[in-house]
Amino acid sequence: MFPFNYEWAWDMSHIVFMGGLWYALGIIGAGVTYVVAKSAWDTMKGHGGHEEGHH
Amino acid sequence: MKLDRRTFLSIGAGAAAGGAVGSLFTPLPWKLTDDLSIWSQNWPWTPDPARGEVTFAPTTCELCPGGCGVSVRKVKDRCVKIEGADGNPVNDGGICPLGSSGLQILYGPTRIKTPLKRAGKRGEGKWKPVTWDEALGEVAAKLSDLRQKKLAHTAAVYVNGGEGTVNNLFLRLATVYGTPNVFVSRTAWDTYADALLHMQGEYAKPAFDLENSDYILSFGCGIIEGWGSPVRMIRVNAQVAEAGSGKTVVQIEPRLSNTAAKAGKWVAIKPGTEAALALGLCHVIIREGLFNDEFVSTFSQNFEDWVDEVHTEHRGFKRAVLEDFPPSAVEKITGVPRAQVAKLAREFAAAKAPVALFGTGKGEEAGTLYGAMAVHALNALMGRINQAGGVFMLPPDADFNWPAPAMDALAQRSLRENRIDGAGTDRFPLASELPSRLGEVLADPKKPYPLHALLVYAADPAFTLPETEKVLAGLSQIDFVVYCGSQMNDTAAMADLVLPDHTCYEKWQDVPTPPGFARRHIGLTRPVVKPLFSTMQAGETAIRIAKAMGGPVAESFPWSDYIQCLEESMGARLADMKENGFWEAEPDKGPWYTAFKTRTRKFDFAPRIISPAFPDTKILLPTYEALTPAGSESGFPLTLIPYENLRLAAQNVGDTPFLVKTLPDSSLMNQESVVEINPATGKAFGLREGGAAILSTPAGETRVRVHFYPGVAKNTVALPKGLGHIGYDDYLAGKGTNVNALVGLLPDPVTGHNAALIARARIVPA
Amino acid sequence: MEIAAKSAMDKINALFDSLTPKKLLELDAMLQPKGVKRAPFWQWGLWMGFFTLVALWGFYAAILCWFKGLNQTNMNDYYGFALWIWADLAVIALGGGAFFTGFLKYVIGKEMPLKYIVNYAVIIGFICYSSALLILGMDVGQPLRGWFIFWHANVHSMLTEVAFCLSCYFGVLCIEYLPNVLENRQLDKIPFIHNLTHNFHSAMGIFAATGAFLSFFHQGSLGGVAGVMFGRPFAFREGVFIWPTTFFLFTWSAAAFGPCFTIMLTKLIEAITRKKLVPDTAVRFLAKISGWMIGTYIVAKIADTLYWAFVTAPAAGWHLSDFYTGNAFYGYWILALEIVAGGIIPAGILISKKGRETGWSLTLAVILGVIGVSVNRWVMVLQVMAVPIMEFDQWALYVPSWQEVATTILPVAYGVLLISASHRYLPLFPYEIEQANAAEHHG
Amino acid sequence: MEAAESHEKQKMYGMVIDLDKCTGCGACMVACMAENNVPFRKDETDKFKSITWMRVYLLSNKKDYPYSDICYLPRPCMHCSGRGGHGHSPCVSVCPAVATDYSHATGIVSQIYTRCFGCRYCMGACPYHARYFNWWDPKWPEGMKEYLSPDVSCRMRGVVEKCSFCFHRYQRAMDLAFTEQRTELEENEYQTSCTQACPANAIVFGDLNNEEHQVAQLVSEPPEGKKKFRLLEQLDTNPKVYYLTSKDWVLSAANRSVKEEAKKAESGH
Repeated sequence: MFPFNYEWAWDMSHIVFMGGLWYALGIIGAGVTYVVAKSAWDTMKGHGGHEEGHH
Repeated sequence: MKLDRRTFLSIGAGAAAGGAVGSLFTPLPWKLTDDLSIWSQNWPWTPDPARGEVTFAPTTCELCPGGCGVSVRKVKDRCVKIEGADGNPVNDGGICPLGSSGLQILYGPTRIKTPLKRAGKRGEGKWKPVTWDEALGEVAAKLSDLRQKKLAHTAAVYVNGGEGTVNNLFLRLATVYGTPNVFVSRTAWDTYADALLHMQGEYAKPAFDLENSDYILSFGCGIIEGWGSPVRMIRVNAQVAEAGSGKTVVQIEPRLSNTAAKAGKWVAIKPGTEAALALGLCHVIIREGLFNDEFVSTFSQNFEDWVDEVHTEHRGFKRAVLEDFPPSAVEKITGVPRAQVAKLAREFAAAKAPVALFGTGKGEEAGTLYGAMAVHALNALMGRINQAGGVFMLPPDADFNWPAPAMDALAQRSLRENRIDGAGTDRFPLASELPSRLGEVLADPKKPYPLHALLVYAADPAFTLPETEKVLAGLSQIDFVVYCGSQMNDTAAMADLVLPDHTCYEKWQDVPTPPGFARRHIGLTRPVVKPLFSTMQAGETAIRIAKAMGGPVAESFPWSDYIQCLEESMGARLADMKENGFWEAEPDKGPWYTAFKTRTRKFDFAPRIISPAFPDTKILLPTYEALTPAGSESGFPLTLIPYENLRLAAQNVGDTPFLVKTLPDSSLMNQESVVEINPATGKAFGLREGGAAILSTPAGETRVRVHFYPGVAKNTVALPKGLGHIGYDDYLAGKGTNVNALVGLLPDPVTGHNAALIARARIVPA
Repeated sequence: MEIAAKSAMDKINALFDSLTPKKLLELDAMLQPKGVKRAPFWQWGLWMGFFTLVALWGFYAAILCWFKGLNQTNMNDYYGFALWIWADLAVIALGGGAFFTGFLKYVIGKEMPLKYIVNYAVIIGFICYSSALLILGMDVGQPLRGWFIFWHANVHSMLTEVAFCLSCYFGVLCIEYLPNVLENRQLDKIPFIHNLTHNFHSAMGIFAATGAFLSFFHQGSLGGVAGVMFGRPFAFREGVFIWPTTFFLFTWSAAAFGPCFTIMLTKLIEAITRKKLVPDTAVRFLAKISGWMIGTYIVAKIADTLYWAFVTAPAAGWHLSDFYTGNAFYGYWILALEIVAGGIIPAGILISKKGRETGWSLTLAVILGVIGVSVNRWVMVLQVMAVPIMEFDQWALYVPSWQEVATTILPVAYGVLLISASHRYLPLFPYEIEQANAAEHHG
Repeated sequence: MEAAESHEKQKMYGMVIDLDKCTGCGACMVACMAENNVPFRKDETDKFKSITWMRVYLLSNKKDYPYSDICYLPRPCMHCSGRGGHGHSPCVSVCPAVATDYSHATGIVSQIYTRCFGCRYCMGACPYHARYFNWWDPKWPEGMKEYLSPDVSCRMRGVVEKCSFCFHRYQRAMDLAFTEQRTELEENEYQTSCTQACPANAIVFGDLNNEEHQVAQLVSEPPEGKKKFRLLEQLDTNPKVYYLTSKDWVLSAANRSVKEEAKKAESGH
């Protein structure tokens, strides 16, 4: 899973497969971080509150 | 800020969630995960065998009579593996499944670890450990007591064989003690030895030079199923499979056994009719003049008709077989097509070095004397005696030049008592002992006298004798049953007192020549490990019992201990035995004019017995006498035969856990024996593959599973032999059915020994 | 800080002091979405109680398997894969409605009318995938080392691909489900959570796209698991690059039949709650898509089966009859059940406008579809194990132990519980809320 | 796993089993169990759950008495090298955690018990049923643990195990060779437990790449009158266990592809 695992080899299969994996994880991770951060920011800006319904 | 419940709740929830997520950024959960997996890789309840220096120690396997040399691999002082000893003339590095699982006996729960005294009901399995002094003292006291009461003859001794020092120490004990009731497990080899005694005037064991034979004609012998020395026989059989070897095996057997399957030719025959076929072959060979003329005309007698001193005409062997056993008649008896009878005879006669073998299955049943004589006559006709690839004579391994036993009056008198089994009496004049009748005799209310004591060494009569129920009932009638051996087998389980022996990995002992082996070969067991438990070399036990009894009995055992006895008995041979693990000697290969010890120094085709037992002279002219098992054809339409193979140990040692594991589900299913039945017959009786059924014979009834096997004839059921133990441990006890419990005694009309394990049977779906 | 903590303590005490049945009912009402009708608490409680018991039974069986080992099952050396793996493949295929709906809504951009059903599709997916992971956790002989599949990954193994994509996509499902949870009336009042929900919604496209990408792969690799077993002529399929045809067939069938399951459960919950929760437009739209997907899938499936039966298998010396005769259970009927009853017929119904707009035929179609894909997964797991390969080998049949059955029912109970709770406390069905609010405005 | 390094003078251990010689005695099975600390249970009659690295199968010519015939076929792990001999055996290629691997140095398929987490995918993939799962914790009766060999670690519940061609014997032999500054092994230095035990010498073991070795010779030219075959060759598993038989019915009873050809031949006539 990591280059320091002994199974790891710098071959096509690893690069493609693990590449895809880390890419997906990256997107999800980044996405979540962004959402949480932005929400925190919005809250501090006093957005949100008790209004009903969504935008 | 105002902290109302809602906000509080949300903060709480937030904190919880945050904490959960946050902890992922600490090493804690990760370390825990790792530790857990490491724990799962080192579960304390999964053994981790200790390392240590690896050494190999030689000994001789004693788990069957095969006498294989083995090499035990040790780690420090633990035995971890048993392998065949390279270069040993018997098995040269090979080993059988029983032999290689020997450590499960050495270390296993079936070992008897200390002298035991019965604490519960007989056979209940409740024991009280006692010291050796107590145990030996009790045996000596009980036996001396009987002797004082002039009841020495009511104490019997049962051993597994007549050869080797330890067996003979027990036999000697019986003699000087003064009981005629000695029993020696009876095998086909003994019957063949009787045939040799009558036909060649010398009680000798047959030695078959199979390695150099090119045509092996086996009358039902389980050549690769444990007949003789298993590994040696498998090697002989493998020669046949060697590309371009001119060698062949012809198997005459009712069932497609492994041997039959591997043989060059399988001759399917009706159970128990082998003798007829042998004589049929003789017929063809004589009629077509294919026999060895030199041997027959010069070195044999009673081949032609003859006249005795009172001018009575007697049929010679020639006329007898020509008249009584034409292929047509043989076909009727055996079911072997006449053409095939003739063909077989011609092949046998045409072969360079043919030899005919006797003894069905593993040879554990005595068989008939005429059967053995017929087969030997076949060998004789072709002059196969003392010829390369033929049959030789070996004296029994009992030449120890021990001092003559000191016999006091008591012993001499009681020795003259009739044996309880009637052997040697007018009823069974040709038998020296009839162990197979033990069950019947003990169960007989009109028996001449009851047995008060029974001393068993290594044998397992409770399991191996026919009519198991009677045997067990009989054993429980005996006041004092002593078992001497290393494993808690069925007889041990029925005993009052158990005197544990070392295993062959813990003791010094001689191992007699393997049955049928081509040369005299005495093996040596050696302590590979120090005795693990409070056990005693059985020979030592015998000596100590004798000494404890004092008087003439003790005097007949002059040795300080067994080791001294062994050394003196083996004499010069011991050096070889210690160096190579065995001592060997070629059999007497002398020419025909020196070969025979009969009065006329000739081979006798129709020996006559001169004995008070026979008012008019008895002539043993080999013939076929039909064996008729009990039961009506209508009530019991099927024939039950046992089948044997190397995965089924059926003698005094039972299957180890490994061996039981190798049993296919066509032999054992859960706790039930599986019977083989021809598919057509099976369907006719409403059975289905794998289904449960009730198998009954006049002797008993048992629940079995069904396996459709086209290798058995129609209207025949085959039951694995070696299951149905009451002794041993949970890995063997109670699994399957003991064939002996289902077959009645089927005596040889001539000798009275059990001729075969055949019974009439009935089977219905359960 | 101390003050906060102290008052927190007081509040906790206060809460527990005041937690009377009456307060409990208040709390229950407070948590429900505004304006909607919900079953009385006791009724709902009974319902939940029953399924909790079922779940506990399953959990007990799971404990047995974990502590006593897999000897608790009727699996054996011939059936290394059995009921559990089938259940895994089945629920994941059925849960495929989630990714496919998400894919359509966020990636293809079919905002209308799918927004009415996407929440439900997501929660079903969430249940299916969490169940799958739970079952996998029981199925492996050494659960404590399960993570080796990630740490010591063998990238050539289809199972590795499954594990990675499965767990990643489960993460995505959590993200997709989370906003719906946070939309709970009370939680939504917390500003941060409100914003979080909002932002999640706006970013959902990215997640859905990633999820779809992952799903294509793990659905496929689940098919690959069977397809690459070149030692098993019944399962083995040729393919393109490293992927056997089963790879694509599995993805396709999940996308095709997943919506069937979503629709089926929608109909079910509507029947139970006796309410219209999803507008027909949404259901019919999904049904139509599903119909065409099944139609195209089944053509491909038939083509694949024919090629396998007449080219691939014979090349290895097998005849079709070797796979479907000579045993007590597996016959040609199973082929018919999967392809005709479970494929052609539902496809036909769903493609025809009349078929999907008639209540009973729609229901029939989605049920048949669900059966069809389940049978396919069964065949690709259990029949693979049953077929003898060595000439002298035998057919191996298997009946699951009660422990296996119980642990397989566990996810169903758990699903019912989660859906019931979500439906009670979350705005799971926007349509229902809209209706309710509309009614309010009228009143 | 990749066959990066060249195959020059790499060993490829394999077996040749002469079915004409095999008597079905079971010595190989027991010798294997004894050598490899294989556990056993009180009831081993459910053969679907009975661990036997070496299993002896029974073949039948399916004819009725007295024309019926049987033949035994011992089946160890075939140590497949897969299509093109690249080491992609059915099991190795599917193991998700690299708990089983193909050694290009010896051609032996290994199994790492502490790595295996028991997913059993390899068992599904192996057409020979050579792989066994530890459904129970291994247990030995009182005292019997004494005979367990330290050369082979005992397997815990929940992992897969199989025949290793007694790899520990290879390691011991190599260690010895190393101390004697040798890099090559004599043919007899490394033999499996079953080979050593077989009373019929029906099993021959050695390096298929070394024409000095008997296995290589038997494979390149089978003894007169005997045909050689491997199980399920047509599946491209590329097994390293060869069988010899002189009986045609055994060929077709053991081998489908042969059977197919036979069918074609028949229909041809």
